[in-house]
Amino acid sequence: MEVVSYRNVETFVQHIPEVTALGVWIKAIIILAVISAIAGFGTYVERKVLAFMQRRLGPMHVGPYGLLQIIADGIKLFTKEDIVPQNANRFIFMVAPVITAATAFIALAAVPVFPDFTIPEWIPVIGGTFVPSIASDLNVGILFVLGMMAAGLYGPLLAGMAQANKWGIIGAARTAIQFLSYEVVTGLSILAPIMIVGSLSFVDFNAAQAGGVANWLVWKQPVAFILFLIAGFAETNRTPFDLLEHEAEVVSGYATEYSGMRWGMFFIGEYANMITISVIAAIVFLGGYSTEGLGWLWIMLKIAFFFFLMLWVRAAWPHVRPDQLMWLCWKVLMPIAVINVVITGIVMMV
Amino acid sequence: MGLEQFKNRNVGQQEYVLLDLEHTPQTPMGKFKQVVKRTFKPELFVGLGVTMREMINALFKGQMHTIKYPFEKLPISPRYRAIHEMLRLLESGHYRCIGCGLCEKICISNCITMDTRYDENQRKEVSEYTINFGRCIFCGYCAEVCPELAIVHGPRYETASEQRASFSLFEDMLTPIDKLNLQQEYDGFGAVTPNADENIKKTPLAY
Amino acid sequence: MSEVKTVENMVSITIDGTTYQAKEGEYILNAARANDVFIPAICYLTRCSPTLACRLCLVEADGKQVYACNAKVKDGMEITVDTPNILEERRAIMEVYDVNHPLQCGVCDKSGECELQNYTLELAVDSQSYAIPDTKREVKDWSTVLHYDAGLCIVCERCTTVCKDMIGDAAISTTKRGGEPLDKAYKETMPKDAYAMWNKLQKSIIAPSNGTDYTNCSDCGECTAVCPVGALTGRDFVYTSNAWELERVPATCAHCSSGCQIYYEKKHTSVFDRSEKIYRVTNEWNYVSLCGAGRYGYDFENRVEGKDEAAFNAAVEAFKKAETIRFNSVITNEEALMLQTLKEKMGFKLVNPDARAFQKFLGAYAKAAGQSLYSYDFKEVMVTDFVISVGASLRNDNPNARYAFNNIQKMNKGAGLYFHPVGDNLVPTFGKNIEVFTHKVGLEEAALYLVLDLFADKEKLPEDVKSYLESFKSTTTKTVKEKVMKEVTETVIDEETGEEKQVTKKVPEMVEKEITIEKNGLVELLGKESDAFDAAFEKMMKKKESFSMIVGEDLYFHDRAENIAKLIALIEQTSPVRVAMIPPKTNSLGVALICDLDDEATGYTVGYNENGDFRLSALGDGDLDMPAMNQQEGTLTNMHKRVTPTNAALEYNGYELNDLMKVLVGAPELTVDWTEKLPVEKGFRTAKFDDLPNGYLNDGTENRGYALENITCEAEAIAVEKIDENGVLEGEIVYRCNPQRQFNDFTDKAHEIFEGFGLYAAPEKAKALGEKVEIDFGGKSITVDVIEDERMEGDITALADFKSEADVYSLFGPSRYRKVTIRKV
Amino acid sequence: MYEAIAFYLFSALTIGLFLITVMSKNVLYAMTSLAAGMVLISGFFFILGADFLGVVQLIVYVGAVMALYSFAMMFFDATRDIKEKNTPASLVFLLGGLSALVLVLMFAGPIHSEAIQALYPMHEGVGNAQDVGIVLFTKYLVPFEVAAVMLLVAMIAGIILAGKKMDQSLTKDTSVDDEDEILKQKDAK
Repeated sequence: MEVVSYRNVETFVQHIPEVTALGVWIKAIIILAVISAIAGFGTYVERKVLAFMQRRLGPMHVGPYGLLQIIADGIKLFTKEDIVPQNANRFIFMVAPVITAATAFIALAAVPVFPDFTIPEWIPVIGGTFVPSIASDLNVGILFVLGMMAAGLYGPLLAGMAQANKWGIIGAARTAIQFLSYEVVTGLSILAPIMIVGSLSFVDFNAAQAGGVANWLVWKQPVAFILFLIAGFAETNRTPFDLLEHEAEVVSGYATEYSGMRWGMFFIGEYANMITISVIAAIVFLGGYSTEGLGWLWIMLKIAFFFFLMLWVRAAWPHVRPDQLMWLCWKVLMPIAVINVVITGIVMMV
Repeated sequence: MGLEQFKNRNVGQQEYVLLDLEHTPQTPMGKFKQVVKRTFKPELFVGLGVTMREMINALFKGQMHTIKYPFEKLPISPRYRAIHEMLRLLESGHYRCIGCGLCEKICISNCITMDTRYDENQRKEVSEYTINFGRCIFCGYCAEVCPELAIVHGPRYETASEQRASFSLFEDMLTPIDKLNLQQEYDGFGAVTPNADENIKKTPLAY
Repeated sequence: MSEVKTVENMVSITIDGTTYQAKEGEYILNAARANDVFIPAICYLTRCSPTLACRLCLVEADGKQVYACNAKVKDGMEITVDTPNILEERRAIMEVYDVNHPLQCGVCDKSGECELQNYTLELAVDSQSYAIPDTKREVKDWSTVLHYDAGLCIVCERCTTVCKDMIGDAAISTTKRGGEPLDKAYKETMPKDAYAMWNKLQKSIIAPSNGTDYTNCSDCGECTAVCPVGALTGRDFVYTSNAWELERVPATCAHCSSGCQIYYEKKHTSVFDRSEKIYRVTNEWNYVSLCGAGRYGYDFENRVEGKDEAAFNAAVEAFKKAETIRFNSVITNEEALMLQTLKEKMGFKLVNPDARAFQKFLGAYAKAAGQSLYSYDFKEVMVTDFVISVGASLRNDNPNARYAFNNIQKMNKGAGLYFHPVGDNLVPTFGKNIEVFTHKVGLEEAALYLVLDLFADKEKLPEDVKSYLESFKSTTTKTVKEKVMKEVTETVIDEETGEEKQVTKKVPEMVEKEITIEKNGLVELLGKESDAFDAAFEKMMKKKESFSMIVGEDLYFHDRAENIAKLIALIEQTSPVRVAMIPPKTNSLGVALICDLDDEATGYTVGYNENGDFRLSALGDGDLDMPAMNQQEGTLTNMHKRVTPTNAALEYNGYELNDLMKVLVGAPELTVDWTEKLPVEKGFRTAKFDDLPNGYLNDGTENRGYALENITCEAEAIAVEKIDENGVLEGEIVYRCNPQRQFNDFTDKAHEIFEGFGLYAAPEKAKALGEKVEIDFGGKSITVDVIEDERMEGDITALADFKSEADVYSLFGPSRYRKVTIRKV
Repeated sequence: MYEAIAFYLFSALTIGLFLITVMSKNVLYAMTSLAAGMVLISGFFFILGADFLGVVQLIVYVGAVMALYSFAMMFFDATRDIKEKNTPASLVFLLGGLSALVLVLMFAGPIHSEAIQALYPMHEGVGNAQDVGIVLFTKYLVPFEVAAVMLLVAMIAGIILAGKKMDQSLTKDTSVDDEDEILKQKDAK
């Protein structure tokens, strides 16, 4: 499935004249490698930040300041026994984590993650290749990302249903409810900025906010920003909405029966999603990137801030009850989002 | 006894103080007001502030709580009951244990065993002394009962072992003779209390 | 024991307001103890005389302060245990005891079972009002087994009392210590009794009574048992274990036929060797006294690694082809019953010389007396006041018989007659009223006739006996040399001055005088002056009410055993003398009752602890290992006609006889399942082993197992024969007799018993014999060491029989005395 | 060339997956393959350059419709095969075959016709989201609004159906007074 998806990406990228297929390939590999690494590194950061907020040191022993902890974790995940429960639906059980990881990375295909650059000429074979910032600059980029994240639902869902475990199925049910519900809020909240910009392309969003902090959409659409953040937390299964794997209630939710690298794929998918949401929030609301100078550093900082925010919130806040979660979504956030859209429309009309 | 009485049978005066709870809103409007109130109260951000403050304190003001255990150790209370040590007499260097067997007797997990014999100086000599740490629950009775303050709880609290039944012999616990000058007088569990003199009846020792 | 609590001999007394029944003439302390009333006392021992050393037992009886150990109960006596004055005295006494008593209870062996500790706590002594400079008191080893720490001694004199009153050795006594005199001021300030007690305590210490550093005694260790503090202990036990660590296993001592109740006290051997080991043997010393073998002969267990299947199969094969089983009486009743079952089902011959002789003797006695067992047990003997011993080497054959003999002299103001060919210098020291007949070998009948003559109601005697007795009486005139003092005047020259002096002095002169005397030929025959004996006997018989006779092994191994048995029955029939017999070995009585024994071994022989073609042995040297007596459960029949249980103190991993039984003829699961099958018609009971108690009640009642029923049968008319003087042995005679503390191979195995195998002889005889001799029994001979026994007298030597491999029984045959030739080697 | 490869690949996969959907007795397989098929269908839209529709296909079918199916499937034991009861088989085959035939005919028609033309061709330089929007809000405004009203009605009806017993708690014991005891005490004060 992964392979198919990347061919997909490759196919439509051909329309963009200056981007060669090789460049896209390189970009895809970079995303895959770097985001995977960042996802791993994210766990280290998360542990460290949580530790600091509790005045602990966090991982310290593997490498300087515990920096190599991710390698240790990786070795552990790869070498652990891959257990498939006896009554599980073997194929689905094995394929489910791949769906999560794959959709998370596919979503990243339409997101500008790193600056574009040209590979120096002196490098053989690939020398001179232009590597774009976005692997696939779709004109419906935002919708594509949201759609792919929606498709990511199938990972946990199938995992939960396939593993013949009651905690798994409860976790899966929670996943389905939470993702579906908050997808509505995500879509509606981002609709208002889309109306203002009039495009679904990230590049257009970036262009619309160029010219300084004052032009950031967050000032025009603060409500949408907050709604998007809240929904983003829910979609990435972060505290205070981490009900899918809440161990005090459902052991480990849809991941209960998973071990080793299969569990690791869920993990990577989750972290990739966190990065995706951070990127969208940064581009849509906080002005995105600038191609000149240190512009890319700025967006990195913005992404890092959102990532940090997720950890910060985890350290500070308790999580909500499932019924509160649904109540918040349908009775509070969705109406506000609708109202926000209406108001935005009215303002635009006038 | 009625159910209510039964439930409250251990309650005593029933002087409960109700916490300052809000009324549960009954009307939709009330509920909405509550939501608004809660939404715009900065409580959540206070929480964020607290964690951020702690992080700053930890990172920049040196208030990190973590003790890097195998490399750093907290000082333990003298009353802490860790691995036993056998002390020596400071003057002569002879071990204090007289082999009275009281520790063996009082040990509630039966982990102390000793062999004694009549030695050439017509004294009771401890020829072998073991504590089975697989069984020891570190209750401290042995140190407390010891009339000679010979067996005490030392500061070594790392008791993890690869074997279930690890035990230690007399020589393991005895202060090495060359480290006699480092031997600390024990002031923990079972040691003579500072006000011991006030608590005992004195007998005239005329001769 | 005339212990029947009839209304007549009971009186009622009141102690602290509660009324109790007590035996008339009993000491208050004993009455209180029997009724579970606590009166503190350190120095008093129930069966011994009061020493008044501790004075703690002070009570108020009918308004007067008396010592409970020393004052007898009277009907209606009102006793108060605690009065303010008495409490003050007691506390002062306890404080005095604690003066200079080392406070190193931690290392003391007695700690945890120390009476000084207990009483100090009981009387709440928490401060000390008295003080005196201490004197150095040495730690000494008195013998191979006794260890005395004088520093701990409180001179309660229990040790000396028990040694004198119970054991009869009187080997230790109080002596001067040379302590500081008490401060005069104390006399005014201290309570009276406490001062007196302290005064005595400060001056004395215990020491061997022979003036040397070493005791000359039977090494029974009873003094260590009674010692309330840690002063007297077994040498081997010193500082090896605390009292509380030891697990007590109640058992019956299996060395001699006394079958004393003992506790094996055991714990693990060491930190590294967790197998259990017996550390010491203790006893209920108020009610039973042990001998050296019982106390120190405990480590005879047969340590076996596991079940040796090959040996077991070989044993089964051996049984299948065997004709005879040879065994001795160191087995339990259950094992005896198994052997008897084997005989019934497989037709073996059972050969056991000691039990066979006893069985025959008992059978002859039963026929004549009309009862299956002898009349008295040794507890009953102990309360009589006149005791006769015939045919028993009291010192060696059975310690309990000896203790009874001695105790009668000491406690009951008793008298005793001791008939035995082998001279013994201990028995006369038991009391003043003891006549010792060192008669010729083979004249045991004469001794019994003398008893008949002395005690029998002449009216009841058959005519022929009566006339036979008369035939010994004669009246003769005898020339007696009398000492007369005569004055003689001499002229003496003073050597210094040269003066002559007339000196008058009295010089004894022998004057011959003729007197007429009645002469008893029997007494003369037994080697004593008839007239002197008559005078002594008259004195002995004063105020005597109850009579008992101890009968020993010599009589069972006697050519004329049957006649002797009849004579004994006749004595019981016609006189107030009641008889108690000493079974030759541990369980001879049980074996004699249970087994149907044969005289001679034939064919292939299986030996159980005895020689044989195939040897089952609990000694560890046989073809198949068997459990020793401290490793097995079962019952023993002791000389008190009691079936007493014994328990396994140590674990045994090998096969036991019951396993063989299972294969051979079928058997129940456990050895002790045989207990209830013991033959009821022989006086046993159908009692389960687990239901048998093993202990004493507070009043000394023996609550152990059950007493055999003495089954009465029709008595035949007793026709006794005359004395057979042809059986008298002259010349070099050897007596089959074990040294003290040795009874069998098991005592020999024990490491604290040092008496060796050999020929025991009186010191002079031993010197004459040299170090090693060959004894020729006419055909067979044996070469042994000569061992000196200071307590023996005369020319007869004693050959030990405890080593089964030496097979001494077969050398002697049906007699205990043999005429032999002894050659120096 | 890429389009051709992608097209045939996607076609094969889509048909295969839908076959699994129809044939499999296991709900989990059926659902998974259906969802995967939907994803692949969106691929066709992308090949055709209809990015917006592709994404909509993803969001609507994969993200919403199929997820709703999966909700229903939570109530089954997903690990067990389903016992199908398709009798009479001949009828099922007949009807199934007929409708398939009709569909094939319907979609095969344009192959032999030159008459089919895009009424509203894509505008150069304008994103297809705008193109779709323009068509929807001009030509198909009325059907669009009607569809919207219908969805609204369905939604309201759904809420009413679901909300009938919403004030009753399933977990709370109704036999006990359902008011908050502590709060009642406090109110009394």
